[in-house]
Amino acid sequence: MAKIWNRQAVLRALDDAMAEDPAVIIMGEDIAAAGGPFKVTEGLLAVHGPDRVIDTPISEMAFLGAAVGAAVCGMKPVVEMMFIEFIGVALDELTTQAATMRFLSRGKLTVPMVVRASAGAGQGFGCQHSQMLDHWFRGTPGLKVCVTSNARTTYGLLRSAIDDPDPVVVLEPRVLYAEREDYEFDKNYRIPLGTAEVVRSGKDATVVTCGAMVRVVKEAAEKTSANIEIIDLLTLWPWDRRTVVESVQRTGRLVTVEEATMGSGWGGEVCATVSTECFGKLKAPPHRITLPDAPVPYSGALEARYLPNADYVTQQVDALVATNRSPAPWWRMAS
Amino acid sequence: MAKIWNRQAVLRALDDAMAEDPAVIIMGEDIAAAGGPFKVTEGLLAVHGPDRVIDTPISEMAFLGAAVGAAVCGMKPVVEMMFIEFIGVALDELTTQAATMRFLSRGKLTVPMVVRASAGAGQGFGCQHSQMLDHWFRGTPGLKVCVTSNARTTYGLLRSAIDDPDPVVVLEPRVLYAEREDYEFDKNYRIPLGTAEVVRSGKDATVVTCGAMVRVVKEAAEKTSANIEIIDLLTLWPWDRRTVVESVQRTGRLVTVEEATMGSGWGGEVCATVSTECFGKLKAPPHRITLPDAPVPYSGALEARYLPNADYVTQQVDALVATNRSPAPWWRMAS
Amino acid sequence: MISNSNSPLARREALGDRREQLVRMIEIRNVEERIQKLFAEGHIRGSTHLANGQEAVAVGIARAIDPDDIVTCTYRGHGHALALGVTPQGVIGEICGRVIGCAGGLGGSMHLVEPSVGLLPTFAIVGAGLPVACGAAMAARARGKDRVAVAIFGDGSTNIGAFHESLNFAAIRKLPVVFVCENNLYGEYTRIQLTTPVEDIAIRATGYNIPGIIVDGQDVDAVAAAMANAVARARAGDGPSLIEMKTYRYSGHSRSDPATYRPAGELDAWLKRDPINIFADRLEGEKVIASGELATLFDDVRVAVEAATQEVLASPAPDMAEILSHVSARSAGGDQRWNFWSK
Amino acid sequence: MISNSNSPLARREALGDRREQLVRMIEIRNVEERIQKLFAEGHIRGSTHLANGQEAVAVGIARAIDPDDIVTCTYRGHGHALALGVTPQGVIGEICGRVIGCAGGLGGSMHLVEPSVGLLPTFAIVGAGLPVACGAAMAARARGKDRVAVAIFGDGSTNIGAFHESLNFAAIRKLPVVFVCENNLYGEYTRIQLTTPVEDIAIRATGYNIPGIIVDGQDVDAVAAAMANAVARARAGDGPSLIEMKTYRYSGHSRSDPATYRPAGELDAWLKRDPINIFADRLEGEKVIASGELATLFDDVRVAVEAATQEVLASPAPDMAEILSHVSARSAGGDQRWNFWSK
Ligand SMILES: Cc1ncc(C[n+]2csc(CCOP(=O)(O)OP(=O)(O)O)c2C)c(N)n1
Ligand SMILES: Cc1ncc(C[n+]2csc(CCOP(=O)(O)OP(=O)(O)O)c2C)c(N)n1
Ligand SMILES: [Mg+2]
Ligand SMILES: [Mg+2]
Repeated sequence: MAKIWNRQAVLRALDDAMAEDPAVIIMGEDIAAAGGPFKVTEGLLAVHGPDRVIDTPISEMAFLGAAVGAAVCGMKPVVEMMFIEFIGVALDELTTQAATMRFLSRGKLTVPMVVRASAGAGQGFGCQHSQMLDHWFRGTPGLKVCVTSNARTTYGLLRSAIDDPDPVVVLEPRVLYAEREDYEFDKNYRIPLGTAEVVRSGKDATVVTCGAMVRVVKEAAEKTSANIEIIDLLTLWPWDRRTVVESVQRTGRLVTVEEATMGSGWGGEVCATVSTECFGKLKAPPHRITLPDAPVPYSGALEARYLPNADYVTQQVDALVATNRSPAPWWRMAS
Repeated sequence: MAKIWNRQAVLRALDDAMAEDPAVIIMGEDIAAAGGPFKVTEGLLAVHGPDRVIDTPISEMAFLGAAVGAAVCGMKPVVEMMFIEFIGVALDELTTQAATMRFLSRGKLTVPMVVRASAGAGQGFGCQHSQMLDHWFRGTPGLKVCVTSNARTTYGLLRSAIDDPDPVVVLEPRVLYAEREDYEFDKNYRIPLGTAEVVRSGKDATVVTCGAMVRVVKEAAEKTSANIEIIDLLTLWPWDRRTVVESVQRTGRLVTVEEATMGSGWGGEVCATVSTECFGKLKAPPHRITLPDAPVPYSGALEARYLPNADYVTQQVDALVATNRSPAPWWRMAS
Repeated sequence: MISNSNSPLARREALGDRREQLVRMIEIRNVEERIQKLFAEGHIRGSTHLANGQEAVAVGIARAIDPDDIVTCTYRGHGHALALGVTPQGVIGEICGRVIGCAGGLGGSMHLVEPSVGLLPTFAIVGAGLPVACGAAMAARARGKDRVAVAIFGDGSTNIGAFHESLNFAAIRKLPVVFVCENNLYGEYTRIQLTTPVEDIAIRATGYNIPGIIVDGQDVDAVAAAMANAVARARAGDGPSLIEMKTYRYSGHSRSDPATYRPAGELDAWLKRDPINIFADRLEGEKVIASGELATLFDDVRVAVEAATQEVLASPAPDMAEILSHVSARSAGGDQRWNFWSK
Repeated sequence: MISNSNSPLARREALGDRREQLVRMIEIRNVEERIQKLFAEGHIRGSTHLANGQEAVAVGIARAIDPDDIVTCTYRGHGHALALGVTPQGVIGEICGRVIGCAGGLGGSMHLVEPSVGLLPTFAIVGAGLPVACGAAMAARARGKDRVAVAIFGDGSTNIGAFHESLNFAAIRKLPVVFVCENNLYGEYTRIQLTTPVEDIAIRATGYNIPGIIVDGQDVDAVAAAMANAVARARAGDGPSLIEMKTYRYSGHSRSDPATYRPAGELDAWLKRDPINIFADRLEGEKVIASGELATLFDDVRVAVEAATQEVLASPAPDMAEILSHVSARSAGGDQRWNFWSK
C-alpha cells in the first residue's frame, strides 16, 4: 500500500475521469497553468490540454453557469470553487438553474456537472474562507451533496459524482488535503452517492459525522469509555437513512458531530428522522455536537476551541452515555 | 376594526418607520415610481422623496451590498428582493459580509439592515419564483430570519426588524398580500424577534408552522377530530424553543407544517430540538409535513397538490393522533 | 401555413421562405393577443410577459441560425419560441399549464423549451442565460461542432453581473456566442435612462474588446443580416459579438401592467414603425405577397391560432405523478437525455 | 516617526508631511518583509497577501482623502491599513492573531479594520467591497456630509459581476465614490491578458459614462494628484471615477507563491522604478531629505517595526469569550456602534 496525500486523490480522480471520458472537462481559477491553489490539479493541463483544463477569469457566475450550459450540451464539467464561500456570488446558476433543468425539460435536458470546493475551518483562513456551507445546497431538489473524509472517500465520491447524470456538489475539507495515508488507487472504485459507511462498530452509541470530523470522532473513540459506532455520512443529501437508523436501533443512542452551527447543520435532519423512525427505542435523547453560533475566529487558540476536538467529543459522549441526558455544549458551561 | 390588505401592512410598516426615523431608507427594483411590483411601497416616493425611496437598476449585488455600506455608515436600509430567489445572485453581501461585519470589527461596526422579500408558492409563478429559501439564511451567525403570516405579524415583525441593530431577513408569503382581515394599526406595535405565538390552544398535538401555512393549519384545526395547538413560529432563527417545548410538554405530540422540502426545511431543527428536550415525554414520534422533493410545478392542479392543504394536514394529524405513528406523506401512498 | 405542421423542426425550416417569415411574425402578434385574452378569461396563472412589437427580432434571429444552434432566452420568450419553431399549441399550452405545453405544463410562461430547435428552458432569472450560452459554445468547440450559442436578453439585464462576466468570459475564450440585447427601452416599469448611464448598450462591448453593433430591431431583414455576420464571425472562431436590437414592446412589462409610465406619444411613434407592416410593405414591393393580402394573412393566422387555442383548452392538466417524475435520473421519468449535435 | 504615535488618527494626520509620506512607504515595505519573516518563523496561520512594490498607491490614496472618508479594500490591505493610519502593532498583531491586533485577532490577515480612519474590515471576497463603498457614499449624501467612499481592488477583480454592478450603480446615482483599481498585472498566478481582453482597465469606464484615468502607480505624487481630482469631482456631486493605478507586487500572490509564472526580467524592470526610490530622489531634490538619509530612514523604520513586532509577540491571544462576544447586539460584547461623521 502506497502512502498518498489526500490531495492526490482529487488529482487522480480528475485525471482518471478525464482519461476515461473525453466529455469531462475541468474549470476554475488557476487550476490549469498553476496546478490549482491547493495543487489538486497539478499536471492535468500538460496531460489533457488547455481545451479540457481551463483557467477562468475571476467570474464565478460565468464559469459556474458555463458549466451548466456545457453539461446540457454533452460535456461533463467539473468546476472548482477554490473556497466554497465564493459560490455566494453565483449560487443561482447551481441551485436555481442547474437543479431545475431536468424538471423544466421533462427529463430531456440534464446537467451532469460537479462543483467541487475546498471547505471548512482549522487553518486560520478567517471567517470568510472557513465554512462548510452545505446548508446552501442540502435539500435542493435535483442536487446532491457529498463531503469527503480521506483519500479513499475523496476518490470514490468524486468518481461517482462525475459519473452521476445530475449536478453534484463535493465538499473537500481543506484541512485534509495534506493528510497522508495508505491507499491503493483503483480506477473502478466508486462510493455510490447516498450511501454512508460504518467506519467503526460499537454498541453504546451511534455517532454520525462526516468530513474532517470523522478523524476527530475516531480519535475520540479511542478515548471514550463508551464503545461507539461511527458512521461517515459521506452524502449529506440524499443521505443514507437506512444505515443510520439500523445502527441506532442497535446502539439506542444517537450523536451527531458536525462542522456547522446548530441552526444550519445537517444534524437536525438526522436527529429528527431518527427520532421519528426509532421512536420509543432510544435510551438517550438524540444529541448534536456543533459549532457555537459565531463566525469562524482567526486566532489559532480560538479556532481550536471553536471546532469540536477529540477531547470535547469524548466528554460529550461519555456524559450522554453515562447519564442518558444531553450534556450542555462548552459555551454554555462555566469555563 | 378596519379591514385591511396584508400588503398594506408592509406599506404602513415602512411608512411609519420612515416617518419616525430619517435613517430608514428603502431600495429595490421599481419600488419607488411604480410603487412596487406588488404595490407594497405605493405612495412612499411621494411622501419620503427619491433620496429615501430608491429605484435601483437590476443589480442585486450592488444594491444589497450598498445597503450593507449604508447601514455601517448610519442608515437603516430596507432592501426589497422582489422574489427571494433573486438573492441567489447576491447572497454573499448578506451572509458573508453583513453578517460578519460586527464580528470583524469587534462590535464597532454594525449592519442594521433589513432584506424583505416576497416568497413562496401558490400562484403559478413557476419553480424559479415560488420558493421560501429560508435555509439559505437560517443558522448564519449574526443573521435573523422571520416569516410573516398576516397583516398584524407583518407589521409587528417588519417594525422590529427595522429597529434591530443587526441584519434581518423578513420573508413575506406573496400569496398573502391580497388577503384582507380586521386589523387596527398601532405605531407602537412590535413582535419581538425570536418569539413565537400560540395562535390556537389545544391538548392533543402541537402543530408548529409559519407563513402561508398558518392559515392552512388553522383551517385544518376546524376539520381534524384532534384538538390541536397551533404555534406560529414567526422567527425561524433564532427561534423560540421555550414556547414550542413548553407546548409539546403539554400536548405530547409535535407536528411541523412547512413550505419547504424535508431536506431544506426548519422542521428538522425543531423536531430534533424537541426530541432532545422532551425526551421520553412524547406520545407520538415527531412528525414533519413538508413539500415533496421536487421543484414547484406550474400547472394549477399540480401546484395545489404540491402544497400542504387543510385536508392533507387534517389526514396527517388525525392519523398521527389516532395511531401515535408517523403517517407516510401523500407521495409515498398509492394515489 | 402554421397549422399544417406540428413539428417544431419543420416550422423552423419553413422560415427559409420570406412569406412564411411574415406569417410567423403575424402568428407571434396574434398568439400574444390571444394569451392576453386567455389571461382575462382566467385560463392563465402567475404572470406572463408579452413581446408584441418585438416580432422582427425573434424571426430575424431564427432565420439567421440553424436549428441545432443553441438559444438561451428570457421569460419574454413567447415570440422567440414560436419563431424558433415551437407550435402555438406548445406555447399557449405551456402557459395554460396543460399536457400539450412544450414543458408539459411543469414550467409555465417563463419556461418555454424545445430541444429539437435548440431552445433551452427560458430563464426566469435576469442574466442567468448568458453564462449558460457561453457553456453551450464551449461544448460545441470541445466537441468539434461549428455550432453557435445565442443569448437573448433585455436592456435592463445589461446592468447585472452575469452580463459582464459572460461577455468577458466569452471574449477571452473567443467563444462562438452572439449576445443579443433586445433594447425595448424599459426594464419592468422603469425607462432605461433611469438605470443605465449609456444610451446605447452596444458601447459596452468596448470593455471586452468585441464588436458592438446597433440594429433596427423593427426590420427583420436588418436583424437577420446583423445576426448572419455575427454568427459567421463566431463560427469562424473570431469570437463573440454584442448586438443591440432597438425595439419596443407594445404591451406593459407583464399582464397586469398598463404601462402608464410611458411618455405620451412614444407608443404611437413606435406603432408607426410596426415590424409587421414594414416587412409586409417590403414583400409587397418584392411581389412576394399581393397588395391587400396582409389582411388575409392576419385572418388565416387568427383562425389557426384559435384552433390551436381550442386544442390547448381541450388538453388535460398534467398527471400528478409528473411532480416527482423529473427531479433526478432516479425519478420515474428516467433518463431520456437529449443528444445535441449527435449526427 | 511611526513608533512615536500609537494613534491611527495621529499617524494619518502626520501624512501631511512629505517626509512622513516617504517614511510611511518605507514602513509598509518593512512591515511586509517582517510579516514574510514572521510566517517563516511560524507566527502566522492561514495565508497573507503582501503589497510590497505597491506602497505609492497606498500612501498616495491616504494623502488625498480625509480620515472620515470611507475606504473598502481587499485582503491585500496591509499597506493600505498602514497608510491610512493603522499602527504596525495593529497590522502585525492582527496577522499574528493577538489581542493587540486591529481586529483583536478575530479577523486575521484578510480582515484589517480601523473605523477611526474610515477603514472598514477589508474584504476577503473579490468584488464584495465595491457595492459596500457605494452604500457608504449613499449614506454620506443622505446625511448631508460631503464624505467620499474609496473602493480599492485589483485588476483581476474587474472581471467579477460586483465590479460592473457597482460602477453602473454609482454612475446612475452620481455617487461620491472613487473606484481605484490596483493593476499589478496579476490575479493570483495568472497574468492579466489571460483573463481580461483589454489592456487598460480604465477603458471599462466607457460602459458607465464615467471618467477612466490611468495613473503611474509607482509615483506617489501622481497617485495623490489623480485621487485629489476624482475626490474633488465626487464631493462636487459630479459622480464616481475609475482610476487605474499601474503598479506591481514584488512578492507572489500569497505567502507560499514563488511567482515563477512571471516572465524573466519583468520584476527587475519594475524594481528599477521602485516607488520608494522614485519618491526619495524627488525629496532629495526638494531638499526634504538629505542625500544619503534614505538609508538612515530605512534603519530607523526597521528598528521601530522590530519593536512593534516584539510588542505583538508579547501580546496574548484573545480571550476565548471573544468567540461569542460580537455576533449580535445581544452578545456579551454589546453595542458600541461607531458613529461615523458624528461631529
Ligand atoms: C436577478 C433578477 N432580478 C430581478 C428580476 C425581476 N425582473 C424580471 S424581468 C425584469 C426586467 C428586465 O428588463 P429587461 O432586461 O430590459 O428585459 P425586458 O423585460 O424588457 O425584455 C426584472 C427586473 C429577475 N427576474 N431576476
Ligand atoms: C469571489 C472570489 N473569487 C475568488 C477569490 C480568490 N482570490 C483571492 S485573491 C484573487 C486574485 C485577485 O486578483 P486581483 O483582483 O488582481 O487583486 P490582487 O490580488 O492582484 O491585488 C482571487 C482569485 C476570492 N477571494 N473571491
Ligand atoms: Mg427591456
Ligand atoms: Mg492583481
